[in-house]
Amino acid sequence: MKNSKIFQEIGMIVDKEELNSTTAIVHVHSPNIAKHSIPGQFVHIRISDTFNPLLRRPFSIQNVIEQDNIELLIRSYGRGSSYLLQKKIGDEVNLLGPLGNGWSVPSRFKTIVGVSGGVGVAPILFLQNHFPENFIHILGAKTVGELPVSRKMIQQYDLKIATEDGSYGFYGNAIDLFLEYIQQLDVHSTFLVTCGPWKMMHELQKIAKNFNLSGAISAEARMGCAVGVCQGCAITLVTPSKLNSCFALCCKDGPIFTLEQINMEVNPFGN
Amino acid sequence: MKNSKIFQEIGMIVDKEELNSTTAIVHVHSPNIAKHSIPGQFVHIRISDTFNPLLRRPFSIQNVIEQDNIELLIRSYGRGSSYLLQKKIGDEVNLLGPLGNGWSVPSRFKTIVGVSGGVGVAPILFLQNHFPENFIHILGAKTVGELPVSRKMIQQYDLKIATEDGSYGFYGNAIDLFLEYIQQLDVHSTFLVTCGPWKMMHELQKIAKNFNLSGAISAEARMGCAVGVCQGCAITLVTPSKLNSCFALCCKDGPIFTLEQINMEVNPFGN
Amino acid sequence: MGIDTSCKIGKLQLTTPIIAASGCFGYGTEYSEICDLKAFGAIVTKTITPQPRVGNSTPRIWETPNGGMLNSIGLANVGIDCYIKQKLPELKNYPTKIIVSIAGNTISEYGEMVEKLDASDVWAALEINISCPNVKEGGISFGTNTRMTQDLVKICREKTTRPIIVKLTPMATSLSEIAKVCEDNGADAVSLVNTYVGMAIDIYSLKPRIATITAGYSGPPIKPMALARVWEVVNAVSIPVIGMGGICCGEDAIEFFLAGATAIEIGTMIYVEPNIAKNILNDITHYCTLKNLVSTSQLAGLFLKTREFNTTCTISG
Amino acid sequence: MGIDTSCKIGKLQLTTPIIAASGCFGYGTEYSEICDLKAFGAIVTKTITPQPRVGNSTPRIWETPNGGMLNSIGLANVGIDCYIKQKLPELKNYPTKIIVSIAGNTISEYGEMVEKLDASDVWAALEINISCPNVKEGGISFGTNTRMTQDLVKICREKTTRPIIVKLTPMATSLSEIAKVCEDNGADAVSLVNTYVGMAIDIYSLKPRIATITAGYSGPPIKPMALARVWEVVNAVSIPVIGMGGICCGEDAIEFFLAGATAIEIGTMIYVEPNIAKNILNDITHYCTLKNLVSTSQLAGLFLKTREFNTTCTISG
Ligand SMILES: Cc1cc2nc3c(=O)[nH]c(=O)nc-3n(C[C@H](O)[C@H](O)[C@H](O)COP(=O)(O)OP(=O)(O)OC[C@H]3O[C@@H](n4cnc5c(N)ncnc54)[C@H](O)[C@@H]3O)c2cc1C
Ligand SMILES: Cc1cc2nc3c(=O)[nH]c(=O)nc-3n(C[C@H](O)[C@H](O)[C@H](O)COP(=O)(O)OP(=O)(O)OC[C@H]3O[C@@H](n4cnc5c(N)ncnc54)[C@H](O)[C@@H]3O)c2cc1C
Ligand SMILES: Cc1cc2nc3c(=O)[nH]c(=O)nc-3n(C[C@H](O)[C@H](O)[C@H](O)COP(=O)(O)O)c2cc1C
Ligand SMILES: Cc1cc2nc3c(=O)[nH]c(=O)nc-3n(C[C@H](O)[C@H](O)[C@H](O)COP(=O)(O)O)c2cc1C
Ligand code: FES
Ligand code: FES
Repeated sequence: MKNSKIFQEIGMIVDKEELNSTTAIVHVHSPNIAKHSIPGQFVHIRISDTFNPLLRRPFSIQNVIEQDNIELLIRSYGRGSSYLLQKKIGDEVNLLGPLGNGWSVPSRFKTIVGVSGGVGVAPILFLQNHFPENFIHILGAKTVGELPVSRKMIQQYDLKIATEDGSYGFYGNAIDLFLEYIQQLDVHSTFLVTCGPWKMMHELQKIAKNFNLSGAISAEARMGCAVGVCQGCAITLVTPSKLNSCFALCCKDGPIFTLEQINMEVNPFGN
Repeated sequence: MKNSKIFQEIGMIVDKEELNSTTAIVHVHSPNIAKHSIPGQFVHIRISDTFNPLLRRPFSIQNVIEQDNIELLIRSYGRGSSYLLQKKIGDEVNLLGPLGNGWSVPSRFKTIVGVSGGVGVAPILFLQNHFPENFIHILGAKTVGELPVSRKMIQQYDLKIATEDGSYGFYGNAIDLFLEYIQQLDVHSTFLVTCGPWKMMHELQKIAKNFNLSGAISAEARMGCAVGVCQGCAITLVTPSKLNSCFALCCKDGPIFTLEQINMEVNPFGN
Repeated sequence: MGIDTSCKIGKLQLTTPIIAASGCFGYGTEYSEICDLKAFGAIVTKTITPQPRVGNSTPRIWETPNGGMLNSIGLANVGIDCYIKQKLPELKNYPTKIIVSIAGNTISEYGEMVEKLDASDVWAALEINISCPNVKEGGISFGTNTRMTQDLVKICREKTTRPIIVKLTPMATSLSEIAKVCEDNGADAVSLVNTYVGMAIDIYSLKPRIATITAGYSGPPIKPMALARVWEVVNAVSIPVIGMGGICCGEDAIEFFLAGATAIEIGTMIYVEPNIAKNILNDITHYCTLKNLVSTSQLAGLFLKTREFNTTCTISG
Repeated sequence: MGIDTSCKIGKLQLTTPIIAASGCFGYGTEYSEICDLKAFGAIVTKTITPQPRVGNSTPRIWETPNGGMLNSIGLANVGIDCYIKQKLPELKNYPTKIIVSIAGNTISEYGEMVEKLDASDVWAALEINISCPNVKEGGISFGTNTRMTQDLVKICREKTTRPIIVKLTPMATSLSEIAKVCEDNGADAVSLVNTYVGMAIDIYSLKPRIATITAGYSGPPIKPMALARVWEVVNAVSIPVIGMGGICCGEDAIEFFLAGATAIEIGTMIYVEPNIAKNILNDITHYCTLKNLVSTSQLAGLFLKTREFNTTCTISG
C-alpha cells in the first residue's frame, strides 16, 4: 500500500478545535499531501524556524477533508508538540509527507477491530473512514477530560469508550473492553489494528497471539529524517528481515507493522 | 556618583509607546530599581526564559516616573532587542539594576550640551531631567521616521533636531548642528555629554579637544555580567588607569567616561 | 546572477561548493524527489563497511534542548558488496558527483574496500571516515593517532588514483597535525568535523537517552567549534579543506568559506530542511554580489588573507 | 525538606554540591548583594597569575545564535600579590568556602604561587587551571599533555596540604588519561570542563567577532559534550569529579550528578541568572524527595551503578 511520492509543502492552518487543555484537532490546507495520503501515513512537521526545536516531529494523518486539507490530532507532550499547539488559524506549517507505508488489511478479513489509546486514535480513525462497515473501534483514555475526540465524533464513529476512572463509558482500560468484544467475534475473519502507548500494544500483541488473531500496529519511534535516511527510528524485529537485519525503520518500513513482526520487549524509546 | 546597591527585580510593563517601526518607549514597574537610579545608569535585561537569547542585554534608563517606574527606550537591533520589543503591556521583564556609575558633571560648569545620536538620547534625557536649566540638547537621526522621541518630547525638552536628509529640523548630522552652537558658547563653563554611534562620539572627542571643551560620554560594549565580573566589556583607555591597566570595564567603571579617558581609535565592537 | 559557483578539490571539479554529508543523505536516492539535487556539487553516501552492519540498539537519536542532535546509529549499512552491486549503479548519470564514504575496523580493511570500489566508475572521490575505533589497536579511534592515520591514508592512496578526502574527527587534540599527515601521505583534501562525543540522561527513568550512553553530537551548537577547527586546519595545510559542523543557513556557510574552506558539507540540517542546499546556494551567490565577487571561490581570501593564525593556544577565560 | 546536601571533596566538606565556576564569580564579592551565597558550597575565584594581566584586546565576548558564549578575556586579573593582599582578606568569614584558581606560564610559576598562597588561611582548596599554554614548551596547553600535567600536579602537591582540584580542558583527546595522572600525583579531585575552542566571523564587516579570532566556548550548547566527558572521567578515576559545562537548570545539574559528579560548577549561567544556584539547589532537593533519597550524595549511584562504561569509542554515525 506504499505510496511513493513525497511532498514538501507549506500548509496553512484553516481550522482548529480544542478538545481539552492538551489536545486539539487541526486542519491544515496542504493539497498535495492531502491528495496522496492513505490511512496510516504521517506528516513530518517543522515546528519552528529557529532551533527550538530543531528536528521535525511526526504526526499521523487523521483524515483528509475535502481533498485539500489534512486533519491532525495534536497532543501537547514536550517542547515541539506544545509549540505546534500554540499555532492559530492562519498560521503556516512546514510539512513533509505523506510518509510511511499505511495500513494494509488483507481482503479475507471481514471485520476490523481498532484498539486505540489516547492520540493513537488518529491513524485508526483514518482507516475507519475507508472501511466504515464492520469496524469496531475501542478507544481508551485515563479520564473523560483526556478523551482525544469530540462528542460528535464518538457518535459518528460509534466509538466504544473506556476510561480508567469510569468517568465516561466503560469502567476500565481499552484492553479490558477489547476482551469483552473479542469473545463475540470470529477471530479468523477479524483483523486487529492498534495504536497507542507501547505497553498497551505490547499486551495486545500477547492477547492476539493467544487468540490467534491477526493484526497490525502503528509504531512510534523518535525520528530524524522520516524518509529512511538517518536510521534513527529503528524498531526491533522478532525475526530478521531483509539483509538479516534485526531492525526495521519505523518511518519507511513502517509505521505500520504486523503484530508478529515486532519484538515488543524492546521499547524503541528505551523506557 | 556611583550608587552601590543592585537589585534583581521582575518588573512589569505598564506602558508602551511605539515611536516608529523599530523603536518604542517602554515603562516598567520596578520600584526598587526606580528608587535607586541616577542618570547615566542602566538595567541589564533577561529577555527570554529559553536560551534565545542567553545573555542579558543592557539598556539605559531614560527616566524614572512616579518613583516606581523606569522608562526605557528600546530600538530593535538584533535578536535580543527585537524580542524585547515584542513584549506587551502586562508582560514581565527580568531586570538587574541600577548598574554603572552615572553621569557626573563638576559644579563649575554652568551649561550642559548634550549631543545624542539615535537611541543614545536615553541617558542624556535622564540627565536633562535632573538639570533642566541651561541644557542644550542636540539630537541627530538619519531621517524623521527614525527619530527616537515623540513630538511632545521634542517640545518638552526643547530638542534641537538634526536629520541627515533634512526631513525634520536642521539639515545635516548632529555634529554639524553642534558646531553651530559651540561658536556661541563659553567653552570653559560648558560641559559636553554625548551618547550615540561610536563614530559620532569619536569625532566629537576630537572637536572637543580642539575647542578645549570638557565632557563625558556614555560608552557601549557587549556585556556579559554587567557587574564587573566577566571582564567582557573592556573599553580601551588613553592612559592606563589603576593597576596600570589600559582597559576599563564599561559596566562598572562606566558606562560614563570623561572624553579624555577613552582611546576612541579602538571601537569596542571591533567594527 | 552570473556568480561562478564551481570549486576544485584536487582533480575533482564541482559545480557548487555544497556537499551533502555522509549519513545525512542515505545512499543518494532517498531525497531525490524532494530536493533540487543540482544545488549540491556532490553528495557523500552513508559510510559503508566491509560487512553489512545492522546498527546499534535503540533508542539511537535524541534532540538536546539547545537544538543539537545526538546519534548513535552504529554505521548501519548494507556492506560494501551490496553497495557496489545495488546502490552505486542507481547513481549512474546522477546530476551531482558521488563521493563514497568508507570505514573499516583495521587498516587493511580500508585498503581492501578501496580496491573493490576502484572497479566502479560511478563515483568521483573517496571520503575516508577515520573517526571509528581501530579494533586491532584496542578501540582507539584512527583519527586521533598520527601513525594510524598515516598508514591508513597511504594504503588507500595506493589503491586508487581518484581524489581522496580524509574526514577528520574533532576529538583529536592536534587536528592540524593529523591533517598534515594526511596531506603528506597523498590525501587530496581533508573534511571536518565529524560529530563530537555527547551524552544525555533521562533523569526520570534514569536511562540514557541513547542506548549506547554516549553518542555523536551534531547540529547548530557545534558550529563555533567546528569553525575554529576548520580555521586551525586551513592554516596548517595547503590541500583544500572541506568544512562542516552545524551549518544551517547561508551565513553559517559563508563563515566557513571566509575561514578558508574550499567547500562545505551539510549534515543534520538536511533532515530539517531537505532543500537547504538550494537556499544556502542562493544566499552565498547573493552575498558574493554584495561583495562584488565574481565567484564563490573568492570568498576564502576575504577574511583569511588579512589575519595571522595564532599557533599558540588562545588564553580565553 | 530535610535532604542532606553536603558533599566531600577530599578533606573539603561543602554544605552544598554547587560551586561558582572560576571567571564567573569575580573575586567573590561582586555578586554578594544579589545572590544568596549560602546556596553555594564554595566559590572559585577568577584565575590569578604570577603577574597582573590586563587581558586581551576588544571585543572579548560574543553570544552565538544557539545560546552559547564565546569569550577571550585573556585571564585579566590583579596578579597573585594584589590578590593575596587585597582580594583574599575580603573573603574572611565568608558564608561559603573559597577555592583559589591559579595559572602560570611555566611549571615552576605554579609552584611559586602555591607557596605564596599557603601563607593565607582564608582559602579552603586550590583549583589548578591547566588549560593555559606553557610558554616554555612553545605554547602547548599543559592540560593536553600527560607529562606536563604530572609535573605540574606534583609541584603544587609539594607546596600545600590543602585539597588540590585540577581543572581539565576538554580539548585533550584522552581526558581520562590526564585525569588518571592527576590522581596518581596527589590531586584530591578533578574538575571539568573548561571552555572549548570556538570562533565566529562577522560576515559583513569581515572581522572576527572576538579580537583574538578564536575564543573559549561555554554555555548550554556544550552540556552534552561536557556530560560525556564527566562520565568518561568518573569511570577512569576514583577521586571525586566536579562536573561543569553548560549547566543552567536543576535537570542539567542532576544529569551531572547521575553521571557520577560529586559536585558541580556553574559558569556562564550565573551572568544570566545570578541566583541560579538557589533555584538549582531547590530543584535537586525536590528531585531527591521524589526519588526517596535522603542526601544529594546518593544521586551519583542511581545511574552509574547500573551501567558499564564502554572504553572503546562509540561508533556513532
Ligand atoms: C508515526 C508517528 C505518528 C504520530 N502521530 C501522532 C499524532 O497523531 N498525534 C500526536 O499528538 N502525536 C503523535 N506522535 C507522537 C509525536 O510525534 C510526539 O509526541 C512528538 O514527537 C513529541 O515531541 P515533543 O517535542 O513534544 O516532545 P519531546 O519529548 O520534547 O521530544 C524530544 C524528542 O523525542 C521525540 N519523541 C518524543 N516522543 C515521541 C513519540 N511519541 N514519537 C516520536 N518521537 C517522539 C521527539 O521527536 C524529539 O526528538 C506520532 C509519532 C510517530 C512516530
Ligand atoms: C550601557 C548601555 C546602554 C544601552 N542603552 C540602550 C538603550 O537605551 N536603548 C537601546 O535601544 N539600546 C541600548 N544599548 C544597546 C543595546 O544593548 C543593544 O542594542 C543590544 O544589546 C543588542 O542586542 P541584540 O540581541 O538585539 O543584538 P545582537 O547583535 O543580536 O546581539 C549580539 C551581541 O552583541 C551585543 N551587542 C550588540 N550591540 C550592542 C550594543 N550596542 N551594546 C551592547 N551590546 C551590544 C549583544 O549584547 C549581544 O551579545 C545600550 C548598550 C549599553 C552597553
Ligand atoms: C567570561 C568567562 C571567563 C572565564 N574565566 C575563567 C578563568 O579565569 N579560569 C577558569 O578556570 N575558567 C574560566 N572560565 C571557564 C568557566 O569556569 C567554565 O569552566 C566554563 O565556562 C564552562 O562552564 P559553563 O558552560 O557553565 O560556563 C571562564 C568562562 C567564561 C564564560
Ligand atoms: C544521524 C547521523 C548519521 C551520521 N552518519 C555518518 C556516517 O555514516 N559517516 C560519517 O562520516 N559521518 C556521519 N555523520 C556525521 C555527519 O556527516 C557530519 O560530519 C556531522 O553530523 C556534523 O555536521 P552537521 O552538524 O552539519 O550535522 C552522521 C551524522 C548524523 C547526525
Ligand atoms: S527517521 Fe530517519 S530513518 Fe527513520
Ligand atoms: S559586562 Fe561583565 S565585566 Fe562588564
